Amino acid sequence: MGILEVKNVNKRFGGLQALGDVNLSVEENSVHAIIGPNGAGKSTLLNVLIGKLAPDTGSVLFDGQSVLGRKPYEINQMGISRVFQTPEIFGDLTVLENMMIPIFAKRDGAFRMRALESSVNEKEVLEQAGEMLESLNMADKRHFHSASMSRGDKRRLEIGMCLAQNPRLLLLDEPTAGMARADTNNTIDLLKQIHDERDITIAIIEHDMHVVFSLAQRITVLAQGSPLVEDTPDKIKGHPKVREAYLGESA
Amino acid sequence: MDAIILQILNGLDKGSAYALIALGLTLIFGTLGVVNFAHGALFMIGAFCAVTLQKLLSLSYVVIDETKTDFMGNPLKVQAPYVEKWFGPEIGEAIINWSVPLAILFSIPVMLAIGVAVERGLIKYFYRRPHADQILVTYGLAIVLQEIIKYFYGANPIPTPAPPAFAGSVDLGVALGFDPNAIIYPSWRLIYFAFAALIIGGVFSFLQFTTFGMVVRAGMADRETVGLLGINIDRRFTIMFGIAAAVAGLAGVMYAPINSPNYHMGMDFLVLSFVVVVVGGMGSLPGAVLAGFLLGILESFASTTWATTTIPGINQVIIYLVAIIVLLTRPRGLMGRKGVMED
Amino acid sequence: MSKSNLTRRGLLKTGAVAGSGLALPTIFTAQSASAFINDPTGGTVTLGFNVPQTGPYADEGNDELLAQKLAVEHLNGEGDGGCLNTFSSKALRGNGILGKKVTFVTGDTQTKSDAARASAKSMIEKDGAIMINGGSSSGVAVAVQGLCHEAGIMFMVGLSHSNDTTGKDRKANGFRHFFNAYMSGAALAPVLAKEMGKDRRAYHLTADYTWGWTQEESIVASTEAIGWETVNTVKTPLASTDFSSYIAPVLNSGADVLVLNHYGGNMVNSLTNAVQFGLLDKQVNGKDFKIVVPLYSELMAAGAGENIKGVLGSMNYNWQLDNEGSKAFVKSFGEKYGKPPSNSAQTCYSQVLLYADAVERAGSFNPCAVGEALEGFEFDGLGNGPTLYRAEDHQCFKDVLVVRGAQNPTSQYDTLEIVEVTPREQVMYPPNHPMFGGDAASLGECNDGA
Amino acid sequence: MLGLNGRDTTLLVIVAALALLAPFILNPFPTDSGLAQFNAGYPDLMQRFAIFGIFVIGFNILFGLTGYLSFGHAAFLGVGSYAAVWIFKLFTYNVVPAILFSVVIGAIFALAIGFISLRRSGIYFSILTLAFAQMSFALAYSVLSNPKFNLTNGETGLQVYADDPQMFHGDHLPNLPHLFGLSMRANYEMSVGAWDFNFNAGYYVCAALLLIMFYLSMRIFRSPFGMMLRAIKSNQTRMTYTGLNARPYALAAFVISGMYAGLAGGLMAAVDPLAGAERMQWTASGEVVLMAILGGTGTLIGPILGAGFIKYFENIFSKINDNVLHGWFAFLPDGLEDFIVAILHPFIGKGWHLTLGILFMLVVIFLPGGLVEGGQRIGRLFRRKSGKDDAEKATQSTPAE
Repeated sequence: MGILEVKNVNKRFGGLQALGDVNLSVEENSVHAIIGPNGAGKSTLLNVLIGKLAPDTGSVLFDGQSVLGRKPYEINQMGISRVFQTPEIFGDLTVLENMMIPIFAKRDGAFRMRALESSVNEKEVLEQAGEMLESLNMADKRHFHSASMSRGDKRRLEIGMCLAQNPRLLLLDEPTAGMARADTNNTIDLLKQIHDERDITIAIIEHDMHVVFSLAQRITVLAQGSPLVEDTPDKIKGHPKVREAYLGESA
Repeated sequence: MDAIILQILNGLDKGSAYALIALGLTLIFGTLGVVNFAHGALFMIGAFCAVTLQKLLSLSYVVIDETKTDFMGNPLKVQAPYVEKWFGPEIGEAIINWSVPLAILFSIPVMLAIGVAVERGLIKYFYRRPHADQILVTYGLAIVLQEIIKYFYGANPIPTPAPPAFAGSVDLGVALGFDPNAIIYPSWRLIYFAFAALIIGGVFSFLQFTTFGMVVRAGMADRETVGLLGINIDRRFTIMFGIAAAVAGLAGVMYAPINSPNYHMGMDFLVLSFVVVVVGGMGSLPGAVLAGFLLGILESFASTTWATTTIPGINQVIIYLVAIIVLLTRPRGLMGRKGVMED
Repeated sequence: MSKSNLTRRGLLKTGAVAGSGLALPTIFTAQSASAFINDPTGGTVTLGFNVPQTGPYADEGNDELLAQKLAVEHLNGEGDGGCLNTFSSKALRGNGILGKKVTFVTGDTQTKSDAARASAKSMIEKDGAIMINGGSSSGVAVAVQGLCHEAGIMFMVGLSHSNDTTGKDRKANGFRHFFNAYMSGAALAPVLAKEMGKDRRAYHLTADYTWGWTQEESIVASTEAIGWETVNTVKTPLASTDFSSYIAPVLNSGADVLVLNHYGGNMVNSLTNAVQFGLLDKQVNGKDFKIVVPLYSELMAAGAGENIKGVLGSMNYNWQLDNEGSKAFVKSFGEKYGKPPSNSAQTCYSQVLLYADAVERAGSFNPCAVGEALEGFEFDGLGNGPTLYRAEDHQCFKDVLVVRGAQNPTSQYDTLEIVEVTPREQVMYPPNHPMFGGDAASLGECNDGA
Repeated sequence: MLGLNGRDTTLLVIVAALALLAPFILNPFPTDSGLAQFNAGYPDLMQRFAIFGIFVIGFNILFGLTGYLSFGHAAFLGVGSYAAVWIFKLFTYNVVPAILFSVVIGAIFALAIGFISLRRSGIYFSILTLAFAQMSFALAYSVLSNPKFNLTNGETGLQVYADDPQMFHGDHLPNLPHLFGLSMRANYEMSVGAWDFNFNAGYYVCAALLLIMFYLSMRIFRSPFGMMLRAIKSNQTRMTYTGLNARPYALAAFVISGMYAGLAGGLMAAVDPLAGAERMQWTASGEVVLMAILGGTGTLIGPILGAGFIKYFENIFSKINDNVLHGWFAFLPDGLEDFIVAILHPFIGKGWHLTLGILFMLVVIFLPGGLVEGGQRIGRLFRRKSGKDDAEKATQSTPAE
């Protein structure tokens, strides 16, 4: 049994079957990619996984517990972190503050009034945040206004913010979309490094085959809302159905 | 039954003013993304276009009437309008009496000019500023506009009657088979409703059927993309601001005979029209119109003796109560789009 | 740091501190050479004119201010002296008050209780005003009257028509020259009976705040006394701008008279709306439909324009009044400002003169002495005819005017014509009248701020 | 000091010095000079500066940090005033219970209104708060002042009457609000040469509370809680997906700012025992929004400057009249004097609104960050002159101050 189990999930929008009988199992500590042509239902599936959309039928289990009906922040507190297509960071805050918030969230839970303590006195949190920035090679940018950084740096920061919470599952939604090649490669390296260093499961939704084949250990191909095949990258590359449905067009 | 029909008429009438102002607010908001707190002031300036034209047409020379005395005991100075001298008493008087309808023609270029001037001179620098800054600057503008009007016209309301032909009321009840006097309704208010319907229809068909309107609608949906197509959307938006100002101005001109204009009438409408826009849903033109009429009608019914004895004070809070209920049941108002002004 | 008592201005203190039982540093005790607050020690005396300068009543406030300035001129011996020549008391000699030149400060009430109190406080605390005058609503009048009583300053109430001002909210430091809702009812009723008959059915629209209620109560009482029936009384929100939904049901209610207990912009709009609905053209119960506006002002008449023709109401004063005082006042006001004075202007003008006169007669600026001089004061020659400032409630009693919108005005200034001058005996009432707080109402102790 | 860093301590000390020395600072002109018109150091206005300072500091905790623009905050100020006056009427003129009760009532109202309104964001939230406040105003003005159930005394305003119970009122106590016997109106006037300075008990009570409230808001700004509030403004999506529940944070900020407003309302009643419905009107809510934006939203000191700015203009400019102008320009030749007075006439006295409107526009056009930015620019100019150019710092973000 995988850490994330999607069973018989169906989702319709009006007349459109966005997801049809999706079954998916993500193994613990694996890197699992979900690919598929535009409109295949990747984003819908992701939104179901993080609690933004409720499926019509089916179940989604994380570590044996259902995520359905939970609020996004509760799902995060279960150990799932999400990286967005366009980096979602706290643009008005400094890089350091950005890094402190997830650490607070991990330590204090979804809500805790600490209105009269001083953030500067939170030595432990500051230390952790500092270490995280160090490992991201961003220590020198800690007082930068995060909105003013490059997209690659924002992405790096966002991933760092997720990792600061020690999630068990990291969901990435096209993490390299719109990035220059150099930034893309940096991101790939970063993700590889993360996977090597930590006990973490990574599920990634991606368009860019270069990214997928550099990272993934297993790949699920989605087409018209249903999983077409699930296999290792090598097998997927040669799979005729996949070529037909997906790679053939975009190769 | 007759009471219900009367209140529906009242509601449509109030709703017409709300809808026209809300329509302009939504146009400005939807196209320019600007929260315009000066929109009530534009409505007020429209009403004062009517006042100004009436004053201009009744510009007078003085005739001394030796038979009467004024308050100081001096011979009375009688004001005789020039138009009556030039065109004869009857035509002259008719021209003065018809100053409000004439003011429609007068106000369109004036309001367009004011709108364009305000947009080019001020608003355009605030497109990329936070909404809070837009509120502050347009609120400041509203104060300045109304103080200018106050400086020239004083604070007291100025009677601006409708032409005598429309001054009275018509007995609608007789035509519908009720007793005489059952449904009496002022003619000018009926005209106001028809006029509002015409303007609303005009704005919608303009947006629907002209290329200009299509570009603007596309711009409302996605400004950047339209800009990328090499279309000069800014100039069109300037014109849109002028049109929105003109719509508010026309609403004001026609409103002048209903209630005598005063310099702060814009502020009286400002908050209500924002409530109307939001209840309708930010950025939705049909929503603004629908909410305008809906709130107008509800307000009228809440003012009936029946309603106020059932729930004391309901007439004072109905609009806000409805706004709360609508916003809690429909997160983005009646017809709002997602993501507009939600952050 | 030296402590001097020579230039003490704008000092507001309460003597109660001293007796508080708390060991206070001496600096908090009254350090006083004079016995009362803001005692003018130099060659001038400062009056505070607190009138609405912004908001819907700004024009009314402006009229008050013009009159107050004129009064100051006359007090200082400038201009033609106005009513100083006709006033029955001859204490004023045109050399200021008690020989001190009169100066004034102005403030903006915004027709809001809070703002009015802030403005009055600033005059008292900063400018050292010894008397506050002006205002154009009862809410403001009651609020400022309370403040002046607490502070120990005289308040000459401006335009305030609510019974409460000299009723349940009466204060020893405040005097009202304006008439009130009860008097309007008492003056109007006989005229209404004469003009419209005793068999009428009235429909009231009432502004939903305290003044509106007291007026409705007064008018209902006095019209029912002449045999009228009250069909309905409907409260309208103060913020209303459009009264169509309140006017529309009137015609089908069986009423044949509409009473508009509205003031200012409310009245202009409700009357305009009523005329639009053609009420005045209709016949109900076989009688011509009529509208009554119990409280009129010149500015309301101007705002309502043609619509006031034939509509009855009451007024505190009108420049067309034919007496010596009125003529003198109209002449000097007209010469200075080119228009006849409004009734709010006359009210404030008279009050400034009356205050000054009372100081002269008392020989002191002490508000308690001034109050004593004003209590029970009988006079004539300020435009209203013989007038009494009653000691028990500080209400002024004088003739009340019943007016009507003129059919053929010759100019913008005679849009209202006087129908009747109701003698003051007819509008008198006992000080403990139930509409005026009954026996519980009390002026309280006079406070001189010491 | 006090759990603050160096810069914040300096700021607090400056504010404390300004508050304590306000009677001197605000009265720079000799009492009998023409410019005395510009003196603001009289008790009522000083009290207003402090009270509106508190109000806007609280508002800024909500608006400046979370970005939620409440258009109904005056309602909390209004209920705070009513609560305090009711304590005066029923129990005692001592201001301590009155102020405490007004804070509690402010909190309860804020909790109820905030709980509902925070279900929506952006302008929908603004309109919800506006609707609640307008309903409160309308009800207070008329329905809740009917003779049978007179909670607010309507237009006239709630005040203390001689026949009110005042259960714990002793004969030896002042017949006005007092702090354990010290009347809020107690005033000491000091004359130094041509100057007069007012030291007023009511003002110092307000000023002391202003300092405490300012200090608390500083702590909130610098706390993890404050960081969460800024996170709400910055990116709610990221906040939720970081495992944080934004709603209770926003609600807490809303309630805190409601308590500040309740406190301000209680103080207004404490220095002047009357509670009027107008202070709940939308214009009053709008005024606090303007104060915050004008001063500099999200900064610590800005909103207080904004409050001072607006109150100063309201109280000082509205009192300048033509006579005063003639007094000032009397030294000029007659024709010129009249000309200048005629030019200035529209902007003073009854025209003070016009001046304020123009200033709003000028500030927001030329100082996008509000008055605080003006101060910063002057500061930068000064620093550049003195040769210390810290360009590298400019690229970094400076935390809100």
